Amino acid sequence: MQALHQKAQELLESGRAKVIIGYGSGSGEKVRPVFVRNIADAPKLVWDQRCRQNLAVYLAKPEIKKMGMPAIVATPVVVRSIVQLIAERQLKCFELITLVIENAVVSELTDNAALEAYVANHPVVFPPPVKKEIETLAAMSVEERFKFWQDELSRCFKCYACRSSCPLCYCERCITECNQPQWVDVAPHALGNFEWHINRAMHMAGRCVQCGSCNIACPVGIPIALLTIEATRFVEREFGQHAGTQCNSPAALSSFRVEDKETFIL
Amino acid sequence: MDSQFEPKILAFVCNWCTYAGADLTGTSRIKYATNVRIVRFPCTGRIDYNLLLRAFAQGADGIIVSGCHPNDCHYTSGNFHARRRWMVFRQMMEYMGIDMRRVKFSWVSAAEGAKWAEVVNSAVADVRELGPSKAFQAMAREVA
Amino acid sequence: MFESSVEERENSLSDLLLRTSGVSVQRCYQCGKCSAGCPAASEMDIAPSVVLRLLQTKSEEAERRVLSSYAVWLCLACQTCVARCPMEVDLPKAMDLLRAESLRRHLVHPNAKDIVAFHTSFIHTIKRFGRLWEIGLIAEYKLRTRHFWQDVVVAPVMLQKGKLSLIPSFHKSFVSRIFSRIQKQKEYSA
Amino acid sequence: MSRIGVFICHCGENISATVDCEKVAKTVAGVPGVAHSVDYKYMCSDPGQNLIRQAIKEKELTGVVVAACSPRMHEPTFRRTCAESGLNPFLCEMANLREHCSWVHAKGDATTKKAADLVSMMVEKVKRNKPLFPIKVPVTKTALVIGGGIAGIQAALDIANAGQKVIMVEHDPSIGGHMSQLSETFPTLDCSQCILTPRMVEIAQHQNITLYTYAEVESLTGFIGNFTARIRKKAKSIDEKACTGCGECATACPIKKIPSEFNARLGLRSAIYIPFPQAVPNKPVIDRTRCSYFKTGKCKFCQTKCPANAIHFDQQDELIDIEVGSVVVATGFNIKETSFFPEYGYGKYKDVLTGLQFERLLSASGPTLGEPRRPSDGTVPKKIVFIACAGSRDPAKGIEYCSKICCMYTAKHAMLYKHKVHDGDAYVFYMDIRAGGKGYDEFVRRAIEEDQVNYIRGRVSRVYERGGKLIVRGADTLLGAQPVEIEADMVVLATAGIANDGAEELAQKLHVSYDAHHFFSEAHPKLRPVETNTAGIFLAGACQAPKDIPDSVGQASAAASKVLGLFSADGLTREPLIAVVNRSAPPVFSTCVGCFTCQTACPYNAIEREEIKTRDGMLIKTVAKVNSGLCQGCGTCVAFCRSKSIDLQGYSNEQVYAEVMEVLA
Amino acid sequence: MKIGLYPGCSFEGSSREYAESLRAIAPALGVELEEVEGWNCCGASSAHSLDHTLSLALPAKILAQAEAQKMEELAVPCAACFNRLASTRTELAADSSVRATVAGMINMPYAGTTAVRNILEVLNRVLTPDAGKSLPKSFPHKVACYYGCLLVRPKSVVHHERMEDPMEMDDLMKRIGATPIDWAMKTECCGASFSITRTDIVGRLGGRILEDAAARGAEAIIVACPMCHSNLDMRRKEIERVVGKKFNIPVLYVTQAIGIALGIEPKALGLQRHFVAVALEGKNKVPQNAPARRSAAVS
Repeated sequence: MQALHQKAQELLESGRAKVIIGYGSGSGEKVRPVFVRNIADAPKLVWDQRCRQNLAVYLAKPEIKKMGMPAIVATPVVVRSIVQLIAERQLKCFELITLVIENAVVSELTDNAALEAYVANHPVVFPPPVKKEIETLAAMSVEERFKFWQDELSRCFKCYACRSSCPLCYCERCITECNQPQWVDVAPHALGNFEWHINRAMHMAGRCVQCGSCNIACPVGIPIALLTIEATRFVEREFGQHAGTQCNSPAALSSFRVEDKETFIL
Repeated sequence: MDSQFEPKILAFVCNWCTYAGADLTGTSRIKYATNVRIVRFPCTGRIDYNLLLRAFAQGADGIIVSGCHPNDCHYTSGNFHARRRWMVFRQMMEYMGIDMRRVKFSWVSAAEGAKWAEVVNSAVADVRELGPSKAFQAMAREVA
Repeated sequence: MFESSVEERENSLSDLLLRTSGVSVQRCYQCGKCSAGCPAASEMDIAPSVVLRLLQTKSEEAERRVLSSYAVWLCLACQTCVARCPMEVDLPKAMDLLRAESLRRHLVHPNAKDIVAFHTSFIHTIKRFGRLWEIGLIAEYKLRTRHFWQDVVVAPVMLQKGKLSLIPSFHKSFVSRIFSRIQKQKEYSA
Repeated sequence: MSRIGVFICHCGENISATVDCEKVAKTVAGVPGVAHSVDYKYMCSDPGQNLIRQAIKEKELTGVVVAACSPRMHEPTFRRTCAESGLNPFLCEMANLREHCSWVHAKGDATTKKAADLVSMMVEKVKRNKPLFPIKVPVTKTALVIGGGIAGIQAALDIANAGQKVIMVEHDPSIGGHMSQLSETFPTLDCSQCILTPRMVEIAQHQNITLYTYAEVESLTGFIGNFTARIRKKAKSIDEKACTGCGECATACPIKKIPSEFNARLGLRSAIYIPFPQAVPNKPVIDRTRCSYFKTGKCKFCQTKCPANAIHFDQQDELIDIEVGSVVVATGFNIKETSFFPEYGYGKYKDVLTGLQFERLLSASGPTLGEPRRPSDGTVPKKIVFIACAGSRDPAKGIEYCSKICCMYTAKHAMLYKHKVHDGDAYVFYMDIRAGGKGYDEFVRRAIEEDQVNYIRGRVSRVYERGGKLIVRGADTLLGAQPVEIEADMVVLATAGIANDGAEELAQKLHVSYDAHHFFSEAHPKLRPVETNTAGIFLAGACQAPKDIPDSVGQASAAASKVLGLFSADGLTREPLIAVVNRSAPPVFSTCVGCFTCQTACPYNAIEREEIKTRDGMLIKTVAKVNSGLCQGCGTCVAFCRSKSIDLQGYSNEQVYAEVMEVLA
Repeated sequence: MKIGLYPGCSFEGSSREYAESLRAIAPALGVELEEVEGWNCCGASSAHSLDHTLSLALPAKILAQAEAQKMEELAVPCAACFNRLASTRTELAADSSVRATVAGMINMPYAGTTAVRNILEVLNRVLTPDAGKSLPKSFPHKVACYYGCLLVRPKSVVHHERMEDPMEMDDLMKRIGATPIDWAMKTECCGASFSITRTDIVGRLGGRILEDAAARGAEAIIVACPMCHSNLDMRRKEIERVVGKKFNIPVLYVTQAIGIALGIEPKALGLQRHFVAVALEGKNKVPQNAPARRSAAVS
């Protein structure tokens, strides 16, 4: 923690960073994102195992961009998000300062190689409950899965918290806002919800960094992360491309191999 | 005559292979079921999965998606891209509980007039077997 | 020459070959490289490539000619043909099946009687002793063929050089059991 | 509110036999937006087309649907009809009532219903069609010819003589290709070099042709009419202007034991060398991999001997970018080395030769000055065996296809041998004689009948050496495949023709496709035999498949005429059915966020990056932009765009969406 | 190195010297041979000539037994046996249903875990170039290495890169100081199983082989197959009758030649059992330290 405060002060003093995106103590036991812009506030930064939220989501937000050069306190998922954003031309590694903290030492990941290396050393780990859900769904029959999702999605009222919590939902116009033609039914009924969530899954296929932010963000507790995770893990299985691991890998969906499986095609 | 279920089937095909193949079916006067309506695209690469969703939402009972055989694509690689997209789409649809037997993917070259007739007939037969798409009807019901 | 070759016959030898051993005689385009390299070709009444051609016609007459040929028995299984065949037609494999078929249909070429005798004596000795007992083999072979005077020179020398063991190395004949099982299965499938 | 005109064709009886056309016309008339709906016996006939012309004018139609045969048949026709009466041609669509309906279904309500559906689908589409205008693309009137063999030479001369500029790139030190290595040519037996060398010289002297030898194409970017080629001129270590080609250097060079490529390794050359006497340009190059100066830093004998001091060891490779409007690929072929044929002992026995080596032995400019002599002992072979299909039609060890030229050159070899060695015996082992072509079979017959060449039908199983003779073991399949053994002095293998090494790499550089054997693929095997699937790039000669000289020359001229056709206009116009990235008013500019998923998807590298800046040059955002010259309109990018910011003209999201909604409504 | 051994029937009779020589050199080369218990005949050419199933069952039994004895590799000195075992292994690997039937026939589990090695593969592994240097004697003779058919063919079973011109045996011979000749009959057939039934063919084919070897001045023919040996050695009279020429080239098993280089006395190698007398001997090497001294003198 000490080291982090020091680093933050340095960065702001030297003017290398204009804002530090990190965690601060929130209401009760919770931590919340904080944006430290003057040296005095540096001590507000906290760092402990409660710091899980994926702060990368703020990197794309215009209001943050306006603040100038950001430094970000990065957990592994944050780094994965950054790598994926770089791969999708939304960021360049020198457009931000990535701070990682390991046993009380703060270090910067200055280039793509460093970022990739860090990701390689911190593989994706699912919290046990998510793991369990993944398994239970895999075990279900198609009919059972239909029922499962119908029940779950029946609670969705299209607040789009999933979207705004996701570091990779950076489109300026979402497909849901595109009304000529109206691809996705706006109403939060079964069909509209189904269309929205399968679109989200398709859009995240091979891109989802599996941080689970959407799960946490969902006010009605739909395990929506399962969809984007499945889409991404399918891409890993079939095409061997892992989201958030390479800074210049082509989009998994819009590239191909001649030998891709096609057992289902007549 | 007892009215058997006549499925509505939509076919999304590419202009250079399957559409031409279907033309050949015609010029060879090979007969097939009337249930199918062909929508023409320049290339399978152009076919947006959202169109399949829309079709089901609108009450289609089955869908045929068809284009050039691998390496025959008029645009060299459109069908390869399409193939990947279909793979993920099928997976996700099934993951969300949709029976993908209603969607027939196929390669039909400009020379395979007979195959086109076959594809259509088998699609009609299979979908007739499956009956109307309950899943989408269930979801649509709520819309109304 | 073979009228019957016009109409496609069911279960022709070439079909049988394809089914049972995966050898496709239709692949052969008659370049003759097999006949050119075959060490026994000069002795054969029908050259290897011609055997394939005859089978390609799928006519009964042609197949009869093949099965009653000396050629199928003269194949040494030296594998030279298939090793050089541009179309990788496995002739030796085909020959095995043709020999078995020739026996089954009692079409064995008169000159081949000795060879058949040798093989049968050989198998027979194994059946009895589990291993090959050379003296036993030769004895039985002579009985079958009545070539009593063959190798009267060589055999003694072998004996004296210790190249022939007088007593077979007996042991529990599970081998004969293998034989009987195969026999059973044959009857069953027949 | 759109005013659509619908025109339903009976196609004689072809449609009306199973579809109730009047009923369809009536039904569709009820579709909102349809201002006019009629049926007629023959819409494609003049009166039929007039119906359309009149209606467009009188009913002020904003769109037309012709329900007739397949659009692949008559779309151009009816679009022209519309254009003639002032309606933008892209506001006309066709519903396929014949191939897709009347011909494939029995007469009945279902069929008529389907017909009506197909028409109303198109009505909904047309409502959303937008007027489109052909795209004009400028054309740079210079052709790039890759390869200086006979095909390249023919193409280059045809183009240059028609008054257009040509740039020829040849990767060897001299042009001439395989043809310059040949002795005489079938079926007329005229000497190869006698007919070739004048054309080689013409290339060098033609004012419309720029020749780069010892050079390679590094990359090709751009599109039809507007390519940019980067050429690497490999360092020859020679000042070509100063050099007089006197040859002193070669004489001075101490490294003389290098197998000569030109003589198919039967002769030798020095490290600094002119590949052959008639080479064009007739200037030497230094083979840096062999030159002792480049290997050890010592020597320089050639430099000291050079009267024109034209030798520069410090010369560097040179990269030049050239603008060209089209490309002719004429990189030729190669022969498959027979070392993979151990049973024929090539490489093991000196006197087992490839066909190309035998050509050199027969050639007056060859290592033996045209006298066939055994490489092993220099004696004249009295008995010589030619083995056809040594690699061709051999899936096991060689290639499965037929190399096409071997039957003829083998007959020629045997014939020429007999002409030179009257008391010699020539045997040819063959499987089939494929002598299709003008005067070809007659030629083979001549070899057999007049020159007494012994043709034996059968493949050779093995060649081995015994007491200085080559024992050839074959069989005569016309005599019940009885074994044949020949004691030969020399064996010549008719080696297979294969794609040039590096063909695959070049294909990728040029973005043209190639087949399983790495030969370049034509756009259509019958109807577009000289085009590639990349507009503006054409094929000539054996780089597309093994070919003899007449065929190569023929294809070269065809390619040249394609190029000239392209150059005949100042620019070319392309159908506007291409993708576009949306643009909107500031501050958005475009809904594109610049993820460039479309870029990886595009088969034509047509997606470019556009930086949107403020007046003072501040970068606002980077978005995708479609190069209208490159885009071929497949629409793959459209389906990948998450924010639906890119769309395909003619098959726009709105249009296809409307079709789907309508047909299921 | 410990490795399984399938001797094959002829080891007990016609090719006893092969057995003797192999067993004699094995310890010296550090090879421990474990015999397949209660092994049976592989069926040789007769089985597959008459009955396909039998031709699979017999070798399968042997392989299954080897598996039961936990053998990873099985050395098979007889080229014919090697080929039968290898073919069976390939065929059973390719088709699980056949595998099942055969397992039933032999009434024993078969997994196909034991690899089959011919004698040349084994020897090449232990008699490395270095090992060759340290041999007590050398075998300074011009030899014709004769591989015959079954060590190199067919591709599907043996997977030999140099099918037409194999070199393993030549390499071995070089290592023991011999000079292998380059000749044309390396892989031509010797008449194989026709030794008894069509001795005349054996005579003709054997003749071709001997003639070429003789013409190129070979002092011995080296073989790795009992059938080849008996055809070229035992049937020498017949060959000479057919060709109408006398040959006195002895035919040695590769193991015998190596034995000589190892300094093992002829009797132990069974040289006396040959029909064509073997007069070839090994030559003592210059003591190892000698070159060292010489080089010292130079410096």
